[in-house]
Amino acid sequence: MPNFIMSYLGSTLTPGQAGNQFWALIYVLIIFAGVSVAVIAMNWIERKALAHFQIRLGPMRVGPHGLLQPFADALKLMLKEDIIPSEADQFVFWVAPLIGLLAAFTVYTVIPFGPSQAVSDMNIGILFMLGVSSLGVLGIVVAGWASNSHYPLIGALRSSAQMVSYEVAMGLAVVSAIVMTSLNSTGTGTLSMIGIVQAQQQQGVWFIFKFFPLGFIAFGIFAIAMVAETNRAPFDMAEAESELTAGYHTEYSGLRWSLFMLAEYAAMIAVSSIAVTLWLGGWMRPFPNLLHAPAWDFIFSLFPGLTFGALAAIALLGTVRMPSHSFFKIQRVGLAVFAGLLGLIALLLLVIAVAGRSADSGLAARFNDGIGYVYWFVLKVSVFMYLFIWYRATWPRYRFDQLMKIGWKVMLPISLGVLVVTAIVGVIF
Amino acid sequence: MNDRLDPMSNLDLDAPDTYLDSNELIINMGPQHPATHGVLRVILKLDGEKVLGTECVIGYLHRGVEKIAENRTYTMFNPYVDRMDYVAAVSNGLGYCEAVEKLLNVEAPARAKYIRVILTELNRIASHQLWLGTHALDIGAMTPLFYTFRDREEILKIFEKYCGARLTTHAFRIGGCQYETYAGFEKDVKNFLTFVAPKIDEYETLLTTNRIWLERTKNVGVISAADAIALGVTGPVLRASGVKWDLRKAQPYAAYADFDFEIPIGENGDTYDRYLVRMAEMRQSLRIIEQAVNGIPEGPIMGKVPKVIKPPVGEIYHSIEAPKGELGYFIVSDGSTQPYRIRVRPPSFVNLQALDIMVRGLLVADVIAVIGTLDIVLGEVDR
Amino acid sequence: MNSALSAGAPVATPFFFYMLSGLAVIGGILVITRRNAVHSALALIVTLLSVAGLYLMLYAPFVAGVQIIVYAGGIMVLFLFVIMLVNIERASKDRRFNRIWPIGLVAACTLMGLFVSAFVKGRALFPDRGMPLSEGSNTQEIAKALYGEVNRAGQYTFGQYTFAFEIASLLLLVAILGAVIMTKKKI
Amino acid sequence: MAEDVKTPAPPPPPEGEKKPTAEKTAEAAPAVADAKPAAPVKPAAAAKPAAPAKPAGPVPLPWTSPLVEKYKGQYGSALEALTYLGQNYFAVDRSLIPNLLRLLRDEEEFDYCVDITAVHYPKREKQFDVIWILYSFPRNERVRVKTQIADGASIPSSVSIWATANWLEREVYDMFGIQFDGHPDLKRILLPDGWKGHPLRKDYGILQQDQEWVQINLGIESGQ
Repeated sequence: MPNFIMSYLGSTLTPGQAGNQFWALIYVLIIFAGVSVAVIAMNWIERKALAHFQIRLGPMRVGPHGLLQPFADALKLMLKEDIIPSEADQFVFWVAPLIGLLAAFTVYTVIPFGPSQAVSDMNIGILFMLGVSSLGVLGIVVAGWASNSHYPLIGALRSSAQMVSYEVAMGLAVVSAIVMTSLNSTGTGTLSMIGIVQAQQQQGVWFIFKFFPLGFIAFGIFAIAMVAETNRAPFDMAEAESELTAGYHTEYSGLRWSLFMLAEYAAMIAVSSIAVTLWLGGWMRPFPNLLHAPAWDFIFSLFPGLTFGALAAIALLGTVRMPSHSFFKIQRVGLAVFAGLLGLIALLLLVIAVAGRSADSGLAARFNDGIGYVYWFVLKVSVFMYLFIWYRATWPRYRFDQLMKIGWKVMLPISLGVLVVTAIVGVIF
Repeated sequence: MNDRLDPMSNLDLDAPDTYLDSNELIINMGPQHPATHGVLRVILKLDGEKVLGTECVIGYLHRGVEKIAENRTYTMFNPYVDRMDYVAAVSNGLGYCEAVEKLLNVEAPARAKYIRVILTELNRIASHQLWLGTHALDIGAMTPLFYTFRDREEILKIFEKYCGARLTTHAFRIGGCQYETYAGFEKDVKNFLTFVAPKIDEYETLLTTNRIWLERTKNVGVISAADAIALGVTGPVLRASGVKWDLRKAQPYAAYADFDFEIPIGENGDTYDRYLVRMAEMRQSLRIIEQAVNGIPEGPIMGKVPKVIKPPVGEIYHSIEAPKGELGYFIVSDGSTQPYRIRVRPPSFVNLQALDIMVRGLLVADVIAVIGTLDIVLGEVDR
Repeated sequence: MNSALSAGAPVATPFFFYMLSGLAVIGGILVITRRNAVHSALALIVTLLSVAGLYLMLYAPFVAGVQIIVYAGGIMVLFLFVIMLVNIERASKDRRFNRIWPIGLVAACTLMGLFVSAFVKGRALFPDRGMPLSEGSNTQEIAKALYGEVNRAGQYTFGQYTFAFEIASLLLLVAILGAVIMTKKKI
Repeated sequence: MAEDVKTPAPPPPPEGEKKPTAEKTAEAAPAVADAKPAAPVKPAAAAKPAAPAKPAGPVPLPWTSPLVEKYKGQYGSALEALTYLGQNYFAVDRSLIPNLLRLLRDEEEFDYCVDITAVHYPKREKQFDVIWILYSFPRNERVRVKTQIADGASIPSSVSIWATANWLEREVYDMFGIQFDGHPDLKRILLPDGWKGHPLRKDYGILQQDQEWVQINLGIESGQ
C-alpha cells in the first residue's frame, strides 16, 4: 500500500491521469475543504466589504470585527426550523438543493490549481465544466416548482431562462478562448484545462492580451455572462426582493436554504476560476517569460509569505486600535491569536520559499512551486470575488426583459463575432 | 376581509383545452410588501409579466383624522396634522397653521415666516432624501439608501434641537412659531448647507449616469401633461411632465415671495425626469434656505392671536406646496372653538390615482419603480 | 478486464459498469411509471447522466461531455420548463395506461428481438475478450488509441460531413421559428 | 409611524356636553344659511346673538367680475357669486351642476379640479353642501362651486369632466353617503366594503365605531 501512495508523489501527472484513486480522493477532500473555507471567508468579506461601501461597519459583535459571524450564521441556519410546505412535493423539494450543490461542486474536479494540482485532467475539461454548470439550472427550476406557490414558480422560471440564455453566450466566449489555444506550434488546440494554461505559458501571453481587442472582448463577455450565470449583482432577478419576495428559495428555510447559498458561492468561485484559467493564465505567476531569471523566481516566490505577513500586520493593528473597554478584552485576545496564526503561516511560507530557492529540485522546491501556483491562482480568483461584491454595491437591478434582451441581442452576436474573427486572425497569423 | 378579486380564483384547474394560451394571472401586491411604502395593496391583473390593469385597495391606515378634527379645538388638532404625511410633518403643520391664520385674518410676523420657510425647506430635502433612498432600493441599488439616510440625519438633528421631535415635529403654532430659534441655529443650518451640497452630487454620481438606472427609469411610467392635469396630479410628478407650476411661485405664501429660486421641470414625464426634477428641487431648496438664513429679520415670533381661538363663521381653502404636491386645507368654521369641518386635500392620495394609467402595459418590476417615483406616503393617502 | 486497482486501471471496471447500467435501467422504468411529470423528468435525467457515464467508460469523453450539455443540461431544462408552464394537473387526470397498450407491447418485443439478434450475429464486430491494455497507460492514451484526439470528432463534423452538419442546423432553425410563431400571438 | 388614535388623548366630551355644541352649531348653521340667501340684503348681524359684543367677523360679500356677470345673466337667481376673505365661490342650485362645471372647465379654463368634498348640516332641510374647488392654470385663479342637496338625493358625477373626480367622489360617497350618478365605479375607498354608516356625518358619533364590523372582523369587543 505505501508504494501506492509514494509512487504517485514522484509523478507530475494529476491523480486522475495517473489513475491513482487514493490521491484523487485526497485531492478531492483538499479542494472541497478549501472551497468551504473560501465560502466562509467570502461570506465574511462580502458582508464587511458591502458594509464599508455603504459607510457602515458590518458585523462587529460576533468575534473581533465579526470574524466569527460566518460560523454564527452557519450555526443559526442549522438550528433554524426546516419547514417543508405542506403542499410541496416532498421528494423534489428535498432533492433540489442537492442538485444545485452537486452541479456547483463537480466543476472543481477539473479546475487546475497547478500543472499537476487538479483532481483529474480530462481531455474534455471545458466541455465537462460547461455541461455540469448547466445542470445547476435544474436545481433552481425544480426548487421553484416544488414550492408549489406563485412567487417561487415565477422566480424559478425567470432565473432558469436567464441562466440558459447566458450559458450560450458563455459557451461561445469559451470557444473563442479555445480557438486561441490551438495556435501554438503543434497546431491542435486542447480542451483540457491544464493544456490551456500550458498553451498560454508556451505562447508567453495571457489569452486576455492575445490579438489584443479580441481576447479582451471575449473575456468581457465571459465576465458578464458569469455574473448572470450565478444570479448575482445586476442580474439577480431570481431573488429580487422588491418584486417577487425571494424568488425560487422563498419556501426554503434553515439548513436547506443555506445549501442554496453554499451552491451560489461555490458556483461563483467555480465560474471565476474558469475565467482565470482561460484568460488570465491559471496558476502562472505574472511575467513568467519576461522575468524568468532565478532571482525573479525567488522574489515572486516570496509573495505568498509577504501577503500573509501583511494580513497578520493588519490584524495586529486591529488589536492595537481595539478600545480598551473590558468587553473588548476577549475580542482583543481573539484577534491577537488570529494575527499570530497568520504570522505563523507567513513565516512558514517564507521559510519554504528560502529553502526552495537553495535546493533546486528537492521536496522543498516542488513544495515551493506548488504553493506559488496555488497562491497566484487564488489571488486572481479573489480579484473576481471582489468584483462580484463591488457590482452588488453599486449597480441597481436589471429588469427581466432587459436582461434577456442583453443576453440574446447583445452578448450572443458579439461572442459569435469574436469567435469568427479570432478564428480568422488565428489562421492568418 | 373583502371579496375583491380573489387571487386564487384564476388558478382553477379546468384550464382551457389548448395548453398554449396562458391565462391571466392575478397577483396581490401588498399590503405587506417590501416596496409599497406602507400599507398599500395593489391588485395586478397580469398577462405573463405585462400589467393589464391595477386596482389600488387603500384604507388600511385610515384613522379618521377629519372626524377627529370635529371634536378637537383648533390648537388641539395641530399635532394630528403631522401624523398624516409623517415624512414631511413640518409642511403639514405649516399648511394647517396658515389656513387657520387666514380664517382668523391674522398675519404671522416676518421672523416667524422666515423660520417657517427654513424648516419647511429642510423638511422638503429630508423628504426627497427618504424618497431617493427607498426608490433606489426598490430598483435594486442598495448603496444610495445609506448615503441619503446619513445626510437626512443632520436635518433631523436640527429639528430635534429646535422643537424636540425628529419626525412628527409639531413645530409651528397658529399665529407664528412657538419657540425662538436656539442659540446655534443659524450656524447649524449654514454648516448643513455646506455639508449636504457635495453629498447631493454624490447621489448624482451614483445614479444619474448609471446605465442600469437609466435603463430602468427612462420612459417608464410616462404621464403626459394633459393626463396629469386631468388627474389632478401635482408636485414633482406634474413638473416632470413639463407643467411649470409651483404654488411657492404661483400663489406665494409664508415668505416665499422674498426669495428667488427656479422651478425645475422635465420634458417627457417619465421616472427619470421625476428623479431629475426632485434632485434639482433639493438644490433649489438649498438656495432658498441660504437666502432665508442670511436674511432672517429680528422681531417677535408670535402674532396677536387670542388665547382661545374662535374664528368667525365662514369657510376658507388654503394650500401649500408640500414635497409630494399641493396640500390643501378646507376649513369650515361655525364660530365655536372647534372646527365644524376640516377637509385635507392630500397630494399622495390624488397622485396615487394616476398609478393605473402610468403602469398599464409595463412589467411587474416597473410597477415597483412607478410606486416609488410617485413618492406616496400611506399616512396621507388614508388619512 | 484486469483487476480494478492496478495503477493504469482503465475506467471500464465491472463495478462501475453494472452500477451505471443498473441506474440507467431503473431510471428508465421510473420515467414511465411515475405519476408526477417532474419525477419522471428527474428520472430521465438520471438515465441520461448514467448513459454519459457509460460513454466515458467506452473512452469517448467528448460524446459524454456533449451528452451532459445537450441532453441533461439543455433539453431536460426545457422539458421542465414546459412541465411547469403547462397546467399539468389536468394531464395527470387522464387515464394512466390508455387502451392501445397491447400494440405498444408488440412494438417493444420486436425491438427487443432486433437488439438480441444484432448482438448475437454481430459478436464478431466487437473486439474479443481482452483490451490491448499496456501497463501504466492512462485513460487519455487509451482514448487516443481507440478514437483519436477529441479533435478527431471536430475534423469529421467540419471536414467530411459539413453538409450534413449544415442541414441539421437548418432543421433546428425551422424548429425554433415554429415554436416562436406558435406561442407568440402577435409578433 | 401611524400613531394609534384609537383612544384620542382627551376623552371625547361626555354625551351631555355634546348637545350644547350641537345646538350652537345648529343655531350658527342657520346663520350661515340665511346669510347666504339674504346676501344682497345688508348682512343681518342680529342673526348671531352668540357674540353681540364682538364686532361681526368678515361676512360673504357679493363678488362682481365679468365672469360672474356672464353667468348671472345666463342663470339668474339659480346662481349666486360671493367672496369671503378674498376667496370667490359660486353658491348654485343643484340643477346647474353638470353643465356649469363643464362650462367652467371649457370656457373659463378651470382645467384642474383641486378637490371635491362635502359638509353635513343636519339641521337644514337640504343637509349637504357639496363643494368643488377648481383652479385655472392659465389664469392662476381659484374658485369654489358650492351646492346644497338633501339627504338621500344624488348628484351627477363630474368624472367625465375631470378624471381626478373618480377617487374624490368615491371618498365623498364613502364618508357622507352621497350618491354620484354616472360614476364609473362608486364603492367605498377608505373603509372596508362591509362597513355600515358614513363616518363624517354629524349624526355618526365617534362611539358608534363599535359596530358589528369591528366585532366580526377584528374580533374585539369594543373599539374604545
